[in-house]
Amino acid sequence: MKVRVLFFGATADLVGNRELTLTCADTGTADDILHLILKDFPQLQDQKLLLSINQEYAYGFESVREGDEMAIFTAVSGG
Amino acid sequence: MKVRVLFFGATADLVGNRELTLTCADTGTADDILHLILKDFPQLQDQKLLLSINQEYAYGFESVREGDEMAIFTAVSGG
Amino acid sequence: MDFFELTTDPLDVGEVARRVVPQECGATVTLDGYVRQFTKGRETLHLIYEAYEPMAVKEMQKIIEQAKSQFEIEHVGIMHRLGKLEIGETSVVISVAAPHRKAAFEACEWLIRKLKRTVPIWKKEVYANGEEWIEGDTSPPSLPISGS
Amino acid sequence: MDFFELTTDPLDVGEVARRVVPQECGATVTLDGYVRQFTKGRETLHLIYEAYEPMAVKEMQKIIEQAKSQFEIEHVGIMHRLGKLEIGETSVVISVAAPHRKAAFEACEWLIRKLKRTVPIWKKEVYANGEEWIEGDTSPPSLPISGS
Repeated sequence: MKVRVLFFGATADLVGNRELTLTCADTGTADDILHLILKDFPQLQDQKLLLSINQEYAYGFESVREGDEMAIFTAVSGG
Repeated sequence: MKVRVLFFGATADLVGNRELTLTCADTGTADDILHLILKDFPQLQDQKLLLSINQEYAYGFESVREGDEMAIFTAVSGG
Repeated sequence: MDFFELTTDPLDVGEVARRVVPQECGATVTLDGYVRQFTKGRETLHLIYEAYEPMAVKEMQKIIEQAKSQFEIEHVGIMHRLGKLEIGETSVVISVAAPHRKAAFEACEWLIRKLKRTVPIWKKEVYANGEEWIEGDTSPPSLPISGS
Repeated sequence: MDFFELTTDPLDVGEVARRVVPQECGATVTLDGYVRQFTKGRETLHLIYEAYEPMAVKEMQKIIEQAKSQFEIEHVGIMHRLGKLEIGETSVVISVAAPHRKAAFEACEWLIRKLKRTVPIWKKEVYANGEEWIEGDTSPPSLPISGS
Protein backbone atom coordinates (compact mmCIF):
# COMPACT_ATOMS: atom_id res chain seq x y z
CA MET A 1 0.00 0.00 0.00
CA LYS A 2 0.98 3.61 -0.38
CA VAL A 3 0.97 6.04 2.55
CA ARG A 4 1.72 9.77 2.56
CA VAL A 5 3.92 10.88 5.42
CA LEU A 6 4.16 14.55 6.31
CA PHE A 7 6.84 16.37 8.31
CA PHE A 8 6.72 19.77 9.99
CA GLY A 9 9.14 22.10 11.72
CA ALA A 10 12.11 20.22 13.16
CA THR A 11 11.24 16.90 11.48
CA ALA A 12 10.87 18.55 8.05
CA ASP A 13 14.31 20.14 8.49
CA LEU A 14 15.91 16.86 9.61
CA VAL A 15 14.35 14.84 6.78
CA GLY A 16 15.00 17.62 4.26
CA ASN A 17 11.50 17.13 2.95
CA ARG A 18 7.96 18.07 3.93
CA GLU A 19 6.31 15.00 2.42
CA LEU A 20 7.23 11.43 1.39
CA THR A 21 5.15 8.66 -0.13
CA LEU A 22 6.04 5.25 1.25
CA THR A 23 5.25 1.88 -0.25
CA CYS A 24 4.97 -0.81 2.40
CA ALA A 25 3.19 -4.02 3.46
CA ASP A 26 -0.59 -3.82 3.33
CA THR A 27 -1.04 -4.46 7.03
CA GLY A 28 0.98 -2.07 9.09
CA THR A 29 0.86 0.18 12.11
CA ALA A 30 2.01 3.75 12.55
CA ASP A 31 5.08 2.34 14.32
CA ASP A 32 5.88 0.15 11.29
CA ILE A 33 5.86 3.23 9.07
CA LEU A 34 7.89 5.16 11.61
CA HIS A 35 10.56 2.44 11.68
CA LEU A 36 10.85 2.53 7.89
CA ILE A 37 11.34 6.28 8.10
CA LEU A 38 13.89 6.01 10.90
CA LYS A 39 15.94 3.55 8.82
CA ASP A 40 16.28 6.15 6.06
CA PHE A 41 16.52 9.16 8.37
CA PRO A 42 18.39 8.07 11.52
CA GLN A 43 18.82 11.75 12.42
CA LEU A 44 15.18 11.63 13.64
CA GLN A 45 16.08 9.12 16.34
CA ASP A 46 17.12 11.71 18.90
CA GLN A 47 13.73 13.40 18.75
CA LYS A 48 10.67 12.71 20.85
CA LEU A 49 8.19 12.19 18.06
CA LEU A 50 4.42 12.55 17.93
CA LEU A 51 2.29 10.84 15.32
CA SER A 52 -0.98 11.58 13.61
CA ILE A 53 -3.11 9.57 11.20
CA ASN A 54 -5.55 11.47 9.03
CA GLN A 55 -5.07 14.64 11.05
CA GLU A 56 -5.81 13.05 14.42
CA TYR A 57 -3.21 12.28 17.10
CA ALA A 58 -2.47 8.54 16.96
CA TYR A 59 -0.73 5.85 18.97
CA GLY A 60 2.05 3.80 17.39
CA PHE A 61 -0.03 0.64 17.53
CA GLU A 62 -2.83 2.07 15.37
CA SER A 63 -3.29 0.64 11.89
CA VAL A 64 -2.45 2.62 8.79
CA ARG A 65 -4.41 1.97 5.61
CA GLU A 66 -3.90 2.62 1.89
CA GLY A 67 -4.26 6.32 1.19
CA ASP A 68 -3.91 7.41 4.81
CA GLU A 69 -2.14 10.64 5.64
CA MET A 70 0.32 10.19 8.47
CA ALA A 71 2.42 12.93 10.04
CA ILE A 72 5.52 12.81 12.23
CA PHE A 73 6.49 15.82 14.32
CA THR A 74 7.96 17.05 17.60
CA ALA A 75 5.98 18.45 20.54
CA VAL A 76 4.02 21.46 19.37
CA SER A 77 5.11 24.98 20.33
CA GLY A 78 2.44 27.35 19.08
CA GLY A 79 0.87 30.15 21.07
CA MET B 1 -16.29 77.47 57.68
CA LYS B 2 -17.35 76.79 54.13
CA VAL B 3 -17.33 73.27 52.66
CA ARG B 4 -18.15 72.19 49.12
CA VAL B 5 -20.34 69.12 48.93
CA LEU B 6 -20.62 67.18 45.66
CA PHE B 7 -23.32 64.71 44.57
CA PHE B 8 -23.21 62.11 41.80
CA GLY B 9 -25.64 59.76 40.10
CA ALA B 10 -28.55 58.89 42.39
CA THR B 11 -27.65 61.47 45.06
CA ALA B 12 -27.36 64.27 42.47
CA ASP B 13 -30.83 63.37 41.17
CA LEU B 14 -32.35 63.23 44.67
CA VAL B 15 -30.81 66.55 45.73
CA GLY B 16 -31.53 68.12 42.35
CA ASN B 17 -28.06 69.56 42.35
CA ARG B 18 -24.52 68.39 41.69
CA GLU B 19 -22.85 70.75 44.16
CA LEU B 20 -23.71 72.77 47.29
CA THR B 21 -21.62 75.03 49.46
CA LEU B 22 -22.41 74.70 53.17
CA THR B 23 -21.57 77.10 55.93
CA CYS B 24 -21.19 75.38 59.29
CA ALA B 25 -19.32 75.33 62.60
CA ASP B 26 -15.55 75.42 62.29
CA THR B 27 -15.05 72.07 63.98
CA GLY B 28 -17.09 69.40 62.33
CA THR B 29 -16.96 65.86 61.07
CA ALA B 30 -18.18 64.40 57.80
CA ASP B 31 -21.20 63.07 59.72
CA ASP B 32 -22.00 66.59 60.96
CA ILE B 33 -22.08 67.81 57.35
CA LEU B 34 -24.11 64.81 56.30
CA HIS B 35 -26.72 65.49 58.97
CA LEU B 36 -27.09 69.09 57.80
CA ILE B 37 -27.63 67.80 54.26
CA LEU B 38 -30.14 65.14 55.39
CA LYS B 39 -32.18 67.84 57.18
CA ASP B 40 -32.59 69.72 53.89
CA PHE B 41 -32.88 66.63 51.68
CA PRO B 42 -34.66 63.91 53.69
CA GLN B 43 -35.12 61.98 50.43
CA LEU B 44 -31.46 60.88 50.83
CA GLN B 45 -32.28 59.03 54.05
CA ASP B 46 -33.33 55.81 52.32
CA GLN B 47 -29.97 55.49 50.60
CA LYS B 48 -26.85 53.75 51.79
CA LEU B 49 -24.42 56.61 51.43
CA LEU B 50 -20.67 56.66 50.97
CA LEU B 51 -18.54 59.68 51.80
CA SER B 52 -15.32 61.13 50.54
CA ILE B 53 -13.21 64.04 51.72
CA ASN B 54 -10.81 65.60 49.22
CA GLN B 55 -11.32 62.72 46.79
CA GLU B 56 -10.51 59.97 49.28
CA TYR B 57 -13.05 57.61 50.85
CA ALA B 58 -13.72 58.81 54.39
CA TYR B 59 -15.39 57.67 57.59
CA GLY B 60 -18.15 59.74 59.15
CA PHE B 61 -16.01 60.56 62.20
CA GLU B 62 -13.28 62.22 60.11
CA SER B 63 -12.84 65.97 60.45
CA VAL B 64 -13.76 68.35 57.69
CA ARG B 65 -11.85 71.61 57.34
CA GLU B 66 -12.40 74.95 55.65
CA GLY B 67 -12.11 74.56 51.89
CA ASP B 68 -12.44 70.77 51.90
CA GLU B 69 -14.27 69.02 49.09
CA MET B 70 -16.68 66.44 50.39
CA ALA B 71 -18.80 64.10 48.27
CA ILE B 72 -21.87 62.02 49.09
CA PHE B 73 -22.85 59.13 46.83
CA THR B 74 -24.28 55.62 46.65
CA ALA B 75 -22.28 52.40 46.12
CA VAL B 76 -20.38 52.68 42.86
CA SER B 77 -21.51 50.72 39.78
CA GLY B 78 -18.89 51.25 37.08
CA GLY B 79 -17.35 48.52 34.96
CA MET C 1 3.73 52.08 30.73
CA ASP C 2 0.68 52.09 33.00
CA PHE C 3 -2.27 54.31 32.21
CA PHE C 4 -5.74 54.96 33.57
CA GLU C 5 -8.09 57.22 31.71
CA LEU C 6 -11.68 58.30 31.49
CA THR C 7 -13.08 59.21 28.10
CA THR C 8 -16.35 59.89 26.37
CA ASP C 9 -14.94 58.51 23.09
CA PRO C 10 -15.55 54.94 21.97
CA LEU C 11 -12.99 52.48 23.37
CA ASP C 12 -10.70 50.43 21.16
CA VAL C 13 -9.92 47.15 22.94
CA GLY C 14 -6.95 46.37 20.73
CA GLU C 15 -5.39 49.79 21.25
CA VAL C 16 -5.55 49.38 25.03
CA ALA C 17 -4.03 45.90 24.81
CA ARG C 18 -1.18 47.11 22.61
CA ARG C 19 -0.31 50.11 24.78
CA VAL C 20 0.63 47.98 27.80
CA VAL C 21 3.01 45.67 25.94
CA PRO C 22 6.66 45.84 26.99
CA GLN C 23 9.21 43.96 24.90
CA GLU C 24 10.16 41.64 27.76
CA CYS C 25 6.66 40.29 28.25
CA GLY C 26 4.95 37.43 26.53
CA ALA C 27 1.24 37.85 27.15
CA THR C 28 -1.47 40.38 27.73
CA VAL C 29 -4.85 39.56 29.24
CA THR C 30 -7.65 41.99 28.48
CA LEU C 31 -11.08 42.32 30.05
CA ASP C 32 -13.64 44.01 27.85
CA GLY C 33 -16.94 44.90 29.52
CA TYR C 34 -19.85 46.13 27.45
CA VAL C 35 -23.44 47.22 27.51
CA ARG C 36 -25.84 44.30 27.69
CA GLN C 37 -29.15 44.46 25.91
CA PHE C 38 -30.94 42.42 28.56
CA THR C 39 -30.43 42.41 32.32
CA LYS C 40 -32.65 39.93 34.18
CA GLY C 41 -34.98 39.86 31.21
CA ARG C 42 -35.46 43.62 31.07
CA GLU C 43 -34.39 45.41 27.91
CA THR C 44 -31.93 48.26 28.24
CA LEU C 45 -32.13 50.97 25.59
CA HIS C 46 -28.86 52.62 26.52
CA LEU C 47 -26.65 53.44 29.50
CA ILE C 48 -25.24 56.61 31.02
CA TYR C 49 -21.96 56.42 32.92
CA GLU C 50 -20.99 59.24 35.26
CA ALA C 51 -17.80 59.59 37.32
CA TYR C 52 -16.38 61.66 40.11
CA GLU C 53 -13.53 62.17 37.72
CA PRO C 54 -10.54 63.30 39.80
CA MET C 55 -11.32 60.74 42.52
CA ALA C 56 -11.94 57.99 39.94
CA VAL C 57 -8.52 58.59 38.42
CA LYS C 58 -6.88 58.44 41.86
CA GLU C 59 -8.71 55.22 42.72
CA MET C 60 -7.71 53.64 39.39
CA GLN C 61 -4.11 54.54 40.09
CA LYS C 62 -4.40 53.00 43.58
CA ILE C 63 -5.74 49.66 42.33
CA ILE C 64 -3.02 49.51 39.69
CA GLU C 65 -0.37 50.07 42.36
CA GLN C 66 -1.96 47.43 44.56
CA ALA C 67 -2.13 44.95 41.67
CA LYS C 68 1.51 45.54 40.83
CA SER C 69 2.55 44.85 44.41
CA GLN C 70 0.45 41.67 44.62
CA PHE C 71 1.03 40.08 41.21
CA GLU C 72 4.09 39.58 39.01
CA ILE C 73 2.93 41.89 36.29
CA GLU C 74 4.64 44.53 34.22
CA HIS C 75 2.08 47.04 33.01
CA VAL C 76 -1.60 47.79 33.43
CA GLY C 77 -3.89 49.90 31.28
CA ILE C 78 -7.41 50.84 32.30
CA MET C 79 -9.85 52.88 30.25
CA HIS C 80 -13.41 53.56 31.31
CA ARG C 81 -15.93 55.23 29.08
CA LEU C 82 -18.32 57.91 30.33
CA GLY C 83 -21.48 59.47 28.95
CA LYS C 84 -24.10 57.73 26.83
CA LEU C 85 -23.32 54.21 25.63
CA GLU C 86 -25.37 52.24 23.16
CA ILE C 87 -26.00 48.47 23.41
CA GLY C 88 -22.86 46.48 22.64
CA GLU C 89 -20.47 49.37 23.18
CA THR C 90 -17.47 48.80 25.41
CA SER C 91 -17.70 50.46 28.82
CA VAL C 92 -14.40 49.36 30.31
CA VAL C 93 -11.15 47.79 29.15
CA ILE C 94 -8.45 46.51 31.48
CA SER C 95 -5.24 45.12 29.98
CA VAL C 96 -2.47 43.52 32.00
CA ALA C 97 0.90 42.59 30.51
CA ALA C 98 3.08 40.07 32.32
CA PRO C 99 6.03 37.80 31.64
CA HIS C 100 3.83 34.83 32.56
CA ARG C 101 0.20 34.69 31.58
CA LYS C 102 -1.05 33.19 34.86
CA ALA C 103 -0.24 36.38 36.75
CA ALA C 104 -1.85 38.44 33.99
CA PHE C 105 -5.10 36.45 34.26
CA GLU C 106 -5.17 36.72 38.06
CA ALA C 107 -4.35 40.43 38.14
CA CYS C 108 -6.88 41.31 35.43
CA GLU C 109 -9.66 39.47 37.27
CA TRP C 110 -8.66 41.11 40.56
CA LEU C 111 -8.58 44.58 38.94
CA ILE C 112 -12.07 44.44 37.42
CA ARG C 113 -13.52 43.19 40.72
CA LYS C 114 -11.74 45.98 42.59
CA LEU C 115 -12.69 48.64 40.02
CA LYS C 116 -16.37 47.74 40.31
CA ARG C 117 -16.22 48.13 44.08
CA THR C 118 -14.04 51.19 44.59
CA VAL C 119 -13.76 53.48 41.58
CA PRO C 120 -16.42 56.21 41.83
CA ILE C 121 -18.32 55.67 38.60
CA TRP C 122 -22.08 55.17 38.39
CA LYS C 123 -24.24 53.63 35.72
CA LYS C 124 -27.79 54.62 34.81
CA GLU C 125 -29.84 52.09 32.86
CA VAL C 126 -32.43 53.60 30.56
CA TYR C 127 -35.43 51.37 29.74
CA ALA C 128 -38.44 51.88 27.49
CA ASN C 129 -40.51 52.91 30.53
CA GLY C 130 -38.07 54.55 32.87
CA GLU C 131 -34.55 54.79 34.07
CA GLU C 132 -32.57 53.82 37.16
CA TRP C 133 -29.21 54.54 38.71
CA ILE C 134 -27.64 51.17 39.48
CA GLU C 135 -26.28 50.72 42.96
CA GLY C 136 -23.18 48.55 43.34
CA ASP C 137 -23.74 45.05 44.73
CA THR C 138 -21.27 45.41 47.52
CA SER C 139 -19.57 48.23 49.26
CA PRO C 140 -15.82 48.20 49.52
CA PRO C 141 -15.17 46.45 52.87
CA SER C 142 -13.11 49.28 54.30
CA LEU C 143 -15.62 51.97 53.47
CA PRO C 144 -17.98 53.68 55.84
CA ILE C 145 -21.69 53.43 55.29
CA SER C 146 -23.40 56.55 56.58
CA GLY C 147 -26.94 57.79 56.43
CA SER C 148 -29.94 57.41 58.65
CA MET D 1 -20.32 32.88 16.88
CA ASP D 2 -17.23 30.76 17.42
CA PHE D 3 -14.32 30.93 15.04
CA PHE D 4 -10.83 29.48 14.75
CA GLU D 5 -8.53 30.63 12.02
CA LEU D 6 -4.96 30.58 10.86
CA THR D 7 -3.65 33.57 8.98
CA THR D 8 -0.41 35.08 7.77
CA ASP D 9 -1.86 38.58 8.15
CA PRO D 10 -1.23 40.71 11.25
CA LEU D 11 -3.73 40.05 14.03
CA ASP D 12 -6.04 42.73 15.39
CA VAL D 13 -6.76 41.98 19.06
CA GLY D 14 -9.76 44.27 19.21
CA GLU D 15 -11.34 42.75 16.12
CA VAL D 16 -11.12 39.25 17.62
CA ALA D 17 -12.61 40.46 20.90
CA ARG D 18 -15.50 42.18 19.13
CA ARG D 19 -16.37 39.22 16.92
CA VAL D 20 -17.23 36.92 19.85
CA VAL D 21 -19.61 39.33 21.55
CA PRO D 22 -23.23 38.22 21.77
CA GLN D 23 -25.82 40.71 22.98
CA GLU D 24 -26.66 38.64 26.07
CA CYS D 25 -23.14 38.65 27.45
CA GLY D 26 -21.44 41.17 29.67
CA ALA D 27 -17.73 40.49 29.37
CA THR D 28 -15.05 39.23 27.06
CA VAL D 29 -11.65 38.08 28.21
CA THR D 30 -8.89 38.13 25.64
CA LEU D 31 -5.44 36.60 25.73
CA ASP D 32 -2.93 38.22 23.41
CA GLY D 33 0.42 36.43 22.99
CA TYR D 34 3.27 38.07 21.16
CA VAL D 35 6.83 37.75 20.09
CA ARG D 36 9.27 38.45 22.89
CA GLN D 37 12.55 40.17 22.16
CA PHE D 38 14.42 38.26 24.85
CA THR D 39 14.00 34.65 25.96
CA LYS D 40 16.26 33.66 28.85
CA GLY D 41 18.55 36.57 28.01
CA ARG D 42 18.96 35.59 24.37
CA GLU D 43 17.83 38.07 21.75
CA THR D 44 15.33 36.88 19.14
CA LEU D 45 15.45 38.64 15.76
CA HIS D 46 12.18 37.22 14.53
CA LEU D 47 10.01 34.10 14.64
CA ILE D 48 8.61 31.71 12.08
CA TYR D 49 5.36 29.89 12.87
CA GLU D 50 4.40 26.83 10.88
CA ALA D 51 1.23 24.72 11.21
CA TYR D 52 -0.15 21.42 10.06
CA GLU D 53 -3.05 23.52 8.92
CA PRO D 54 -6.01 21.15 8.50
CA MET D 55 -5.16 19.31 11.72
CA ALA D 56 -4.55 22.59 13.58
CA VAL D 57 -8.01 23.81 12.62
CA LYS D 58 -9.55 20.53 13.81
CA GLU D 59 -7.69 20.68 17.11
CA MET D 60 -8.73 24.31 17.66
CA GLN D 61 -12.34 23.31 17.06
CA LYS D 62 -11.95 20.44 19.56
CA ILE D 63 -10.61 22.62 22.35
CA ILE D 64 -13.39 25.16 21.77
CA GLU D 65 -15.97 22.39 22.07
CA GLN D 66 -14.32 21.08 25.22
CA ALA D 67 -14.17 24.57 26.74
CA LYS D 68 -17.85 25.15 25.98
CA SER D 69 -18.81 21.92 27.69
CA GLN D 70 -16.68 22.67 30.78
CA PHE D 71 -17.30 26.38 31.31
CA GLU D 72 -20.39 28.59 31.21
CA ILE D 73 -19.31 30.55 28.18
CA GLU D 74 -21.07 31.73 25.08
CA HIS D 75 -18.58 32.19 22.26
CA VAL D 76 -14.91 31.62 21.63
CA GLY D 77 -12.67 33.12 18.96
CA ILE D 78 -9.14 31.89 18.29
CA MET D 79 -6.77 33.31 15.71
CA HIS D 80 -3.20 32.15 15.29
CA ARG D 81 -0.75 33.82 13.01
CA LEU D 82 1.64 31.88 10.76
CA GLY D 83 4.76 32.78 8.80
CA LYS D 84 7.36 35.35 9.80
CA LEU D 85 6.61 37.53 12.84
CA GLU D 86 8.63 40.50 13.97
CA ILE D 87 9.31 41.35 17.64
CA GLY D 88 6.19 42.62 19.39
CA GLU D 89 3.77 41.23 16.81
CA THR D 90 0.81 39.23 18.05
CA SER D 91 1.08 35.49 17.46
CA VAL D 92 -2.18 34.34 19.00
CA VAL D 93 -5.44 35.86 20.21
CA ILE D 94 -8.08 33.96 22.18
CA SER D 95 -11.30 35.75 23.12
CA VAL D 96 -14.01 34.25 25.28
CA ALA D 97 -17.40 35.90 25.79
CA ALA D 98 -19.51 34.86 28.76
CA PRO D 99 -22.45 36.14 30.78
CA HIS D 100 -20.18 36.16 33.87
CA ARG D 101 -16.58 37.19 33.65
CA LYS D 102 -15.26 34.51 36.02
CA ALA D 103 -16.07 31.75 33.53
CA ALA D 104 -14.53 33.81 30.73
CA PHE D 105 -11.26 34.18 32.67
CA GLU D 106 -11.13 30.47 33.50
CA ALA D 107 -11.97 29.30 29.99
CA CYS D 108 -9.52 31.67 28.32
CA GLU D 109 -6.69 30.48 30.55
CA TRP D 110 -7.63 26.85 29.97
CA LEU D 111 -7.78 27.38 26.19
CA ILE D 112 -4.32 28.93 25.82
CA ARG D 113 -2.79 26.15 27.94
CA LYS D 114 -4.56 23.54 25.85
CA LEU D 115 -3.70 25.23 22.53
CA LYS D 116 -0.01 25.28 23.42
CA ARG D 117 -0.10 21.55 24.15
CA THR D 118 -2.29 20.15 21.41
CA VAL D 119 -2.65 22.37 18.35
CA PRO D 120 -0.02 21.35 15.76
CA ILE D 121 1.84 24.64 15.32
CA TRP D 122 5.59 25.04 15.67
CA LYS D 123 7.73 28.07 16.34
CA LYS D 124 11.25 28.69 15.07
CA GLU D 125 13.28 31.33 16.87
CA VAL D 126 15.81 33.13 14.71
CA TYR D 127 18.81 34.60 16.55
CA ALA D 128 21.80 36.66 15.36
CA ASN D 129 23.92 33.50 15.22
CA GLY D 130 21.50 30.71 14.36
CA GLU D 131 17.97 29.46 14.58
CA GLU D 132 16.09 26.76 16.43
CA TRP D 133 12.73 25.00 16.25
CA ILE D 134 11.23 25.23 19.71
CA GLU D 135 9.92 22.00 21.18
CA GLY D 136 6.86 22.26 23.42
CA ASP D 137 7.45 21.93 27.14
CA THR D 138 5.03 19.12 27.68
CA SER D 139 3.32 16.62 25.51
CA PRO D 140 -0.43 16.29 25.69
CA PRO D 141 -0.97 13.62 28.34
CA SER D 142 -3.01 11.35 26.08
CA LEU D 143 -0.53 11.42 23.25
CA PRO D 144 1.88 8.70 22.28
CA ILE D 145 5.58 9.36 22.27
CA SER D 146 7.29 7.24 19.65
CA GLY D 147 10.81 7.12 18.34
CA SER D 148 13.89 5.04 18.98
